[in-house]
Amino acid sequence: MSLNVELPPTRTLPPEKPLRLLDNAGHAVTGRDTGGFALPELDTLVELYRRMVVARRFDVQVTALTRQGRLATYPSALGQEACEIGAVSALDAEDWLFPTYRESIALLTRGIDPAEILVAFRGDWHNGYDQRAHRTAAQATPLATQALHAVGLAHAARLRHDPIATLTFLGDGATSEGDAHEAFNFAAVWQTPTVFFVQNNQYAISVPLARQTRARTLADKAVGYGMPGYHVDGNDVAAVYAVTRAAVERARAGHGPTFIEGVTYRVESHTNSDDPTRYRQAREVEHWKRRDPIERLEKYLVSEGALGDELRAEIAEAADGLAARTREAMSAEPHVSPLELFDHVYAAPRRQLAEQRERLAAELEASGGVR
Amino acid sequence: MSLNVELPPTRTLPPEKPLRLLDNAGHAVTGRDTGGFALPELDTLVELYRRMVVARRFDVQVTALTRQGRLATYPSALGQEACEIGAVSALDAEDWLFPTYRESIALLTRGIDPAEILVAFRGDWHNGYDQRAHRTAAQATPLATQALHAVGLAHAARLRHDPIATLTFLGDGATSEGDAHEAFNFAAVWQTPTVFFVQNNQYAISVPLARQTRARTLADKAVGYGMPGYHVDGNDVAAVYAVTRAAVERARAGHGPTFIEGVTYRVESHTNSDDPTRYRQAREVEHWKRRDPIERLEKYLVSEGALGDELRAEIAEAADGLAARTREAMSAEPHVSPLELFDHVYAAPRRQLAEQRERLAAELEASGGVR
Amino acid sequence: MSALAEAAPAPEPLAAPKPVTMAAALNRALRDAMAEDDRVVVYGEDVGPLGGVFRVTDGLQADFGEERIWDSPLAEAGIVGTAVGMAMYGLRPVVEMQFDAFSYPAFEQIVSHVAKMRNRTKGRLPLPMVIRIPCAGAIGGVEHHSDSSEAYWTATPGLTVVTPSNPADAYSMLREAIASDDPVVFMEPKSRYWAKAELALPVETAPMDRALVLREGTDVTLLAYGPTVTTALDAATAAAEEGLSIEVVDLRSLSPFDDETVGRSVRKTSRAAVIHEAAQFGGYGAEVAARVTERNFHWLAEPVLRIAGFDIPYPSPKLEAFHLPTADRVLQALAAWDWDLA
Amino acid sequence: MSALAEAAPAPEPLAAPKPVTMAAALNRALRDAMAEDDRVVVYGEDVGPLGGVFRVTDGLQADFGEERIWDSPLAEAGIVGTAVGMAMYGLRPVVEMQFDAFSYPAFEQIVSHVAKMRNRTKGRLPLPMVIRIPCAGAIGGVEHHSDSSEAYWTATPGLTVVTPSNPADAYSMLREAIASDDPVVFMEPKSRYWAKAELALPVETAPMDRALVLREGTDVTLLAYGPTVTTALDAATAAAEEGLSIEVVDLRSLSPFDDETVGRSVRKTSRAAVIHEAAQFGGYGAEVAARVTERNFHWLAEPVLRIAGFDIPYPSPKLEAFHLPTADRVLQALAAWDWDLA
Ligand SMILES: Cc1ncc(C[n+]2csc(CCOP(=O)(O)OP(=O)(O)O)c2C)c(N)n1
Ligand SMILES: Cc1ncc(C[n+]2csc(CCOP(=O)(O)OP(=O)(O)O)c2C)c(N)n1
Ligand SMILES: [Mg+2]
Ligand SMILES: [Mg+2]
Repeated sequence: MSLNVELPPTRTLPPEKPLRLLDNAGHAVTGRDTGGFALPELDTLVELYRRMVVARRFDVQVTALTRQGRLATYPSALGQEACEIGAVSALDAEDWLFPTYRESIALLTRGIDPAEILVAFRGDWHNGYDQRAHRTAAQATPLATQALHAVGLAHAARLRHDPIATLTFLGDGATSEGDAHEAFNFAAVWQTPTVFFVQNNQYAISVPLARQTRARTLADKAVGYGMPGYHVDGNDVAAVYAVTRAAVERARAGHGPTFIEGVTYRVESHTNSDDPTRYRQAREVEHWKRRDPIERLEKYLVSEGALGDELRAEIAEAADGLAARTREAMSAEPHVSPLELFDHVYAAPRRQLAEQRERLAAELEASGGVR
Repeated sequence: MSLNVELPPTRTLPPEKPLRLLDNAGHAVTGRDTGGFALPELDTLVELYRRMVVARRFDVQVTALTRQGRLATYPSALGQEACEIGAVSALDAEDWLFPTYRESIALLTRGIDPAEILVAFRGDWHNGYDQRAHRTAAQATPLATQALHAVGLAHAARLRHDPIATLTFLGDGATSEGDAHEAFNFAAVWQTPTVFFVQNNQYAISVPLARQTRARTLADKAVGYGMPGYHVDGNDVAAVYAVTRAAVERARAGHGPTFIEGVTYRVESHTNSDDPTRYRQAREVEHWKRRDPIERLEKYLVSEGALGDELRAEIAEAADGLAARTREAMSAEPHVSPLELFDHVYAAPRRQLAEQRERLAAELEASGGVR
Repeated sequence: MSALAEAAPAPEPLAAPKPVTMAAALNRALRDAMAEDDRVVVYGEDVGPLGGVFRVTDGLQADFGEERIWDSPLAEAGIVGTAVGMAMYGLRPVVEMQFDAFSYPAFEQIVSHVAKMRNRTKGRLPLPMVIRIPCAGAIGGVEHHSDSSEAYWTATPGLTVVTPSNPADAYSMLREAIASDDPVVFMEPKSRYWAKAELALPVETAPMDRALVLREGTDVTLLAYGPTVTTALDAATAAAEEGLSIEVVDLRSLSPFDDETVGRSVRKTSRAAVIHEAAQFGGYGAEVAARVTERNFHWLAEPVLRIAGFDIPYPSPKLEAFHLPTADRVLQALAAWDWDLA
Repeated sequence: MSALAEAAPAPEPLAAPKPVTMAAALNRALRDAMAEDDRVVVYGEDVGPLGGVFRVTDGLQADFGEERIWDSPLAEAGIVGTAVGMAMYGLRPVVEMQFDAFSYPAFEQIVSHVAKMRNRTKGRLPLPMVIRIPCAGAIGGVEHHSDSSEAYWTATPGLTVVTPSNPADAYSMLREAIASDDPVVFMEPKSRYWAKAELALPVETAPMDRALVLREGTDVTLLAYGPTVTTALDAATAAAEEGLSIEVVDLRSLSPFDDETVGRSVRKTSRAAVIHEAAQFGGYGAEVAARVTERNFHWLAEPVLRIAGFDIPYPSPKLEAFHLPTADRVLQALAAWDWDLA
């Protein structure tokens, strides 16, 4: 799964038409619009398809569980599978991922256990997986802040001569934050091995892209940092994968950061507590549903004879299995232990926390552990 | 003093060669490098020359006074006169200016009294002039923060249907701050009548431009905000004036913000307490001194017969007069009244401040007013 | 509040009392302020068509248009920084930070400019603006959605910091904050947004710089604000059953602090405690305890107690109940005093 | 401090005592830490060839090269945010904020990430890093160069906040801060950078979480930190001439607070005052006063006094002398107590 595309010199603007390798009808694109990138091999595409189907099943399942009150909140990535799965699949195990709240399905692809991913959204603790083991930071909530972490970690790896890359996701809205700018700039000046993957899903909660930027494409920003920028059809997993993979390899080879904008759409509400009917038309949602990233790849694979009934059934079974495991995990009583509140605040023990811990312990004892 | 240049569409990058109307030998430039801008009229250039000479005299005088201990600190603008005077001269009286600590000479050109400008640097109070009367904000210290004020005020004026522009200066270093990014973006999205004038004087204190950005030009950033960007020879006051004037008119006409980078050099130390020998070569300073903005215009004016001995003497006299007035003002004992410390914290009176004021008053009475 | 009192009559001055949530009261306050004063503009993230994530600006854009209330780009320093410029020009911006923790990117603008502009310019440039912050926790929010940020603002000279605990105050104090020539950090307790009171709006309660005795008592003074006022009232009710008479003071204004009202209560009861959600260490309760003690030391039978969150980052939803001060915990804390000494 | 004690021998272990400024001691601490531990990297604005605006990093780039110490772009959130990433990878970044007020753009990174990462990840991702902040005033600096920001950091659970008052502590505490597995906000009093002490470096003083009694006394405990320690010592000397015996405690660690050392002193003297430059309202002194009172109420003859800056933005150079607590003002404040009651 390796690609070798020469990335263009830095002082050019990306074409306004998003780069794509598969069109919405599932046909392979040739010529200019491919930006010199080649369609990934068929087995890569099948694997991407499998991951997307499983991811969507998971996403839909978690949304349902959230509606049932099993989770405190859940930001769905429905419709954004090509970006999330395509980009993350371009990473190797030793690369680091810096996700946001939106990227639960990317974490799944990264091999993290569903129950561990959902610890945060269920409200058991702020984060539930082992960052180091998975080389995946906690899902960030304060927008754009994680992009700087991605740059810092990449620079540290570089100082250590470890040839790894870091990839951070950002939303279209998050690009407006000062931290995004500082991250782009630090990465470019330090030439850190970092890939900025901006999922332009058209909205920041209720605020549409036009109120977020006047740039023709978000990828136009890259040139202002002296960094290559790609404007990619974010519902074409082949393009997302190919471009991200090239960027990751470029990063690892010491050629610095890359900015990728994936143009996609948030089909679901922002989170379960959002009401998108207040700010967008059903028509618009329908329009985007017709550009579904999974269907697009499916059409191609079918036309290539790479997706038969057997494989389809196998994938469906895997997806159902995951959904069932997720349901199960979410119906088990969560493990929360109140006294752990004091355990991870400082490395150095603090008397004042020990005192407070004792107070809570006494309270719990008196009340039988409930509040 | 009005120009009418059609500004280019937003999605282009500025030429890498800075736009200039006068070359370093004082010859008028023709052809491509002028970007379609015309050399200002001769009387305009003479006035710009006069302002620059006076400004430099002031700057040199204040640096000398600071060395003598008359001021707490002074950030000199020596060598940057073309940017500061050229840009500010493009404003009308009703436009608002948002300067930094570096722009004392711009304030002078704006008609603010030297003694009032220097209140802050002498340490008498944080600011000494009437912002509203001069339509000039206090000189900002926290980098890039004032750019947002300039955008906000511009937007307010627009909401009020007042056809004014705002201009904010920024340093090359300040462009790295998150606030700069947010200001550029808000201005572009809201289409506020704002001109961002970045004085790229090659250093942020000791840090050279190459450690600040990897962009080929700072003006490259503009396209990422969907705003026109100009890369201008900042030691050519004719170019600075012409481009800024066009941007100001564009702003007033409701066509939104413009980004201008003036390429110049900070000839003096960062402030009097800086030691530039630690981080740059005398050779480099000499190189830039040979590209002096005043000498360049002088050569042109002389070659055009617009600068004779009489005018020269008259300008020198004006400059000397100003320097003398400045010396005088700085040798007078400053007016500071300790009890005023409590007067301007809140509009609504606070008992706790009244109590503290009384305590200080009693102390002062006991000590005869000294500490 | 004289400016407010003189203001044009509000749309429905003679409405009969009906149940009004704090969110609705705030919405009405914005609406009335916008109607009466065209210098008032409202912006922030999602305040337009969505009406804010807490619906405080619901319907306002439909009624006032995009020139009076609009969605800004997603950048808090940008929001506050542009508001500084707007206020300099004479507008009265009311901006929303979506949650306490999302005001932090605006920290520099708030501390270095909003708080200081009047001082810097010797009063020549007042900065009338309101920064609305849905504050504190107890809403089952994931990380960063339940911080208490008041200690940061109250430690900053130049800011006025107020917080209502009920719909009537929410209306009246927000009107007063908008009418103020000083910048005001207006903290809205998220957990109280949907609590109702019988109310006929508009209403004018006490001036926003005054603390109010909400329940009289003789043995203990409980000082609370924002979300903990209910906790204090609940504790007082429970204590009454056990024969302990608790006076509950709603501080309302965190900066300035109403030394007079609080001092009067404390000198009467000789025992005081302050309750807040934020961590105890360095929290606003420290200022309350310190100044109440300073000014009333010889009237105090016991040290001023602080009943607060633990000294830990705000916990996840499943654990917040263990962290937050409850009426029970308040009563337990009071029991620690040596009551025989009284 | 065991890691430090076991560390490789420093370059000149047997140096004879000589006058060392705090700036030089800090420089040496960075140098020794960098020499001993290649995970230590230093960056910020102007820390490279210039050696920092206060020369604390003087010469380090020449000796350690650009891979260990370098100038970053000018963006404080960027500096702290990238340091978070570096610490996640196992480095030990030491970053410099040029002045307190210029740490404010990094506020969100510090409060929402530096302080919380360990907690968020249940200890799986410790964040060993040091944020150096040249702090406070009294240097004739123009606006924004003399803020005191400690109240913001101490109100934030998850941060360790320390401040040395002299060159020996500066060395020892900075070494300990760098060796710590917790993120440390290290506040360096600007006005003390050039004050000298006779010192042979390296030196190991008391652990950084302990307060130290610098001068013994029986009548009053003065609690000071950073720049006000000298003020307290001066006040004690002056008071001694008038027969008043003042004990001076250098808090050193602002978070955690050394309740034990302070409590012992206060119970002995029964009178305490805390001195700081920052405004009194909401300042760190509130926490000191509140907790000292809480824990020692029945030993106190008088309320804990706070001798602090006025509740105003830090003034301009010509006026700062009127704002800052001086030894005289300390003595005057103590006189307000009713000494007959003792
Ligand atoms: C600093 C900060 N400000 C505000 C928020 C509240 N908030 C959470 S998600 C969101 C919208 C983000 O939009 P975008 O970046 O486009 O990402 P998306 O949710 O569309 O994936 C906002 C405003 C936040 N989390 N952090
Ligand atoms: C937010 C902030 N960080 C740091 C500083 C300290 N500082 C003052 S001037 C300066 C360099 C600014 O460089 P540049 O923007 O290029 O402007 P110049 O001084 O060259 O005019 C620095 C780092 C500051 N004033 N504000
Ligand atoms: Mg989005
Ligand atoms: Mg510069």
